[in-house]
Amino acid sequence: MALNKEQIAQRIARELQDGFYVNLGIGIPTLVANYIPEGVNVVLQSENGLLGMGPFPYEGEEDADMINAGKQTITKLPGSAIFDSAMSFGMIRAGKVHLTVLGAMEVADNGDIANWKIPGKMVKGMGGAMDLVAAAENIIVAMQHTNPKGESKLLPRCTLPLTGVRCVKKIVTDLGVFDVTPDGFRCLEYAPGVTIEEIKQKTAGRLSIAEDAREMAF
Amino acid sequence: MALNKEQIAQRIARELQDGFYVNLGIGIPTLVANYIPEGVNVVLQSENGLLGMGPFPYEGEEDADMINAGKQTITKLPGSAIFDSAMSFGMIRAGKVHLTVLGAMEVADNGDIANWKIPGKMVKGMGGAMDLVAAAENIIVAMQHTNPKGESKLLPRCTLPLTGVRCVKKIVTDLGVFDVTPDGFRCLEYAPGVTIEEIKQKTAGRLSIAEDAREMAF
Amino acid sequence: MNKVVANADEAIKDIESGATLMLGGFGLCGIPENCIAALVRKGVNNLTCISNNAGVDDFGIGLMLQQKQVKKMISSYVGENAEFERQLLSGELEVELIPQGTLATRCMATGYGMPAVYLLAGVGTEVAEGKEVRTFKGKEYLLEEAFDSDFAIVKAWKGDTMGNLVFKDTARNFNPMMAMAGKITIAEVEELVEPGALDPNFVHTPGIYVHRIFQGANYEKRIEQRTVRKKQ
Amino acid sequence: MNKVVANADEAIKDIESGATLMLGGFGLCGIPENCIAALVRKGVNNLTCISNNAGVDDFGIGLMLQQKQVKKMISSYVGENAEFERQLLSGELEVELIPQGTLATRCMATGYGMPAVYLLAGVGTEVAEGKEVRTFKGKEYLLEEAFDSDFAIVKAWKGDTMGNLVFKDTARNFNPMMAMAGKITIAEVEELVEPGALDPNFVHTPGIYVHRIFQGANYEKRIEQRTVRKKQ
Repeated sequence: MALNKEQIAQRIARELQDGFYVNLGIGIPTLVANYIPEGVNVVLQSENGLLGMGPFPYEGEEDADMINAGKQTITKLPGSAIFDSAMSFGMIRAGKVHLTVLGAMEVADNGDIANWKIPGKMVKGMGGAMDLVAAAENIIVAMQHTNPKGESKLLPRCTLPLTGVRCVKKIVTDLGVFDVTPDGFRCLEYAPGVTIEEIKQKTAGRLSIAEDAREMAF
Repeated sequence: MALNKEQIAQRIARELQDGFYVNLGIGIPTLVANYIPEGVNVVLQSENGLLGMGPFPYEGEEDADMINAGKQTITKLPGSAIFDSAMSFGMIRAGKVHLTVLGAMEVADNGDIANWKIPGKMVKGMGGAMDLVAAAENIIVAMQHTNPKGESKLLPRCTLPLTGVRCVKKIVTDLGVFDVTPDGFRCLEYAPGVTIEEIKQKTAGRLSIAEDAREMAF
Repeated sequence: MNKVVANADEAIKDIESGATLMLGGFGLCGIPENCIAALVRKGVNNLTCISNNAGVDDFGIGLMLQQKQVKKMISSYVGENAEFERQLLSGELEVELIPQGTLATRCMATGYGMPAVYLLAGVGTEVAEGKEVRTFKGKEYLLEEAFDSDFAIVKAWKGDTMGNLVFKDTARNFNPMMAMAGKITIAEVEELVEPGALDPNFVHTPGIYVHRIFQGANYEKRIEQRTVRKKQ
Repeated sequence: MNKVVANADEAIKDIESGATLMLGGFGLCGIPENCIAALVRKGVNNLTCISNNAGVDDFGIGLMLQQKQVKKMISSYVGENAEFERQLLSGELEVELIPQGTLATRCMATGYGMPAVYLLAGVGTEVAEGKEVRTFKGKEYLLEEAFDSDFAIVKAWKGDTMGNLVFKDTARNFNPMMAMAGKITIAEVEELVEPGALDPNFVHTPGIYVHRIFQGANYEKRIEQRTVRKKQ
């Protein structure tokens, strides 16, 4: 059975290493914070100017001056630091953030990503996504393997305007875990009950299956 | 009689306007702070990271963490702000400092200045002088009109390595006050008892005398 | 050196139609509410606004959009605003979208006297169109120019009469860089204090960057996404 | 995430001969006294040191110069140091002089992920030799590259175990930019505190930039120019 959103987040959380500074995008990536493994200390960066993002505030304690990049009310943790947007993206560009997790509309088998614009539709803007994908050392995309029409989102080449080029390192979809390699997508793990055949069928880009590819366990 | 150092500083202080942010170099420029006219409020910037530099501390109250760009112990004033060296030179480059006063070894009649290096002698470095002269909107040079050998320091062209090009706007020497104009030095005022003849004789660069040139009064 | 003005109307009185404004804030967090209200009252139009977002329909820059005061928005993200969308699709409003970090850094560059900087964001995308691409140590960068603006309008938590500013929490966001970047910088603060009341070591924006300051009134500080958890 | 090390010797234990170091401080103000002493004890040499000044004969980087540990100084001002002068004139020591603001900004550029910036200082002087000159809006600028360094060694007033730093007065100077610029950044602090003891709004250097931190001992904090006035 394909993974649900929580499971995608849970699987991505296993990529976190102790001491990582991590930027989590809006949507599924935000859920990753709920599954940080025991004994792994990570610091969450929010690109509107916060290191050490804590959970949502208790009812009645929310503060309009304390929000995350998704404009949600959040809290600080002991050891947090506040800074301006220039320094925030400065540390991202300088490679100080170890991992960025974000969603995508399309990923190409060379690591290109498209997630900000659909021609003909109202364009809301790229926000910080272009800065993040251009700069992060390590980018994991969290997304559904296919769009609502059932078409693959893992493509030989993005059809939508790009957010960044050759930057995605890993993709976790409802069907499996994929590295982006010089030879295209490489399936490392598949969701419980999902067949390699189904993955092949739903992946439009170049795809190889790792020799030791295994079923995910939760 | 030629001006002494205190008088040079006193004359420069008359150029200060209310609300000016001012950077005073080491030597005679530092003395300018002692002659700020009544009713004129200026804020002194020290390029090592301070706005609102106050006087020397009282004996026993000096603090190694509180120095000016000349490495002298100083104090803060109410309304001071501390910042790092990058922001300090940032505000200088962005033209936020209204006036810079500094010394010079030579000034050319096109506004070039040399004040950091004598070939063959130990070179200590330019410190912040190159940044200041390159960026300040308004630069006044405080210096002796001639060197110890009696040679003019107001030249047709600097002989020493330059600190900055076409940047000096005004010069106050022991002999007078000079604007730097497209036609060279222009004498606006002369020191009490100093003759125009003496000024002409001791100025090697192009020199004109303002029609309303007058004797300085103290 | 008197930087204090009575209120927002006085602070913005010489902002004319056609001006380029920077407005601090991220979403509705840390926006100059009082000055926006005064700009709506003054009725200036044809404005170019540099601001990370464009407010919501009935708050923030959205209030200026309703009055059709904005000719062009320069932003990184402009969602959450139906009137904005209508004006954009009808061609009444021009929009330039810029990556958020590039927007922040182009403001900072102005305040630091740097005419242009090389930045990573947007290489290989449509953002790169018409821009110089240059390789340093094997990586490609875009040349991005510093922003010019006539006025920067920022919101701080506290400020003193000499213009020194202190921001609170994530309401800091774009405010410090924009404060540095205005030809004229106007700061509205929740609390205006005398010189000496702010610790010089913890001033975020030194007063040299601020030309006018006033204590704002009636801050609404609206929350866009109220997310909370229950006490257990 | 344990950034705390026991002392300066542990903090610098993997600094090898030939390394490029950034050292914070302006004159003798805000210099990492403990780490300099440890570098002298360790006896590494052939170092390239990026630091605004080079200390005095018997303090600061001067102590490393006495032991002939420094191959090259990159500074804006290197006076007040007879041993320095001797080594320079004899050709034992290489010196690269850089305008102070350019030095600060080239460190900042590294920390902000900008490979190069255009700066005013030195146009038309020997500093411009070999550098790209480019005109923006009628003004000439030099292209200045960001600094690479293996280690940045800074001194702060307070720091917490997560690496957040706070500086005091003009001892801040070059320390924040260098802290941002090190591949490995080592911070020595006068007081090491637990997370939560520093107000997040008033952290100068966020911990993400700092890799190792320890509480220094026996700070001498020498004054170069003791200038005072008498109480009246």
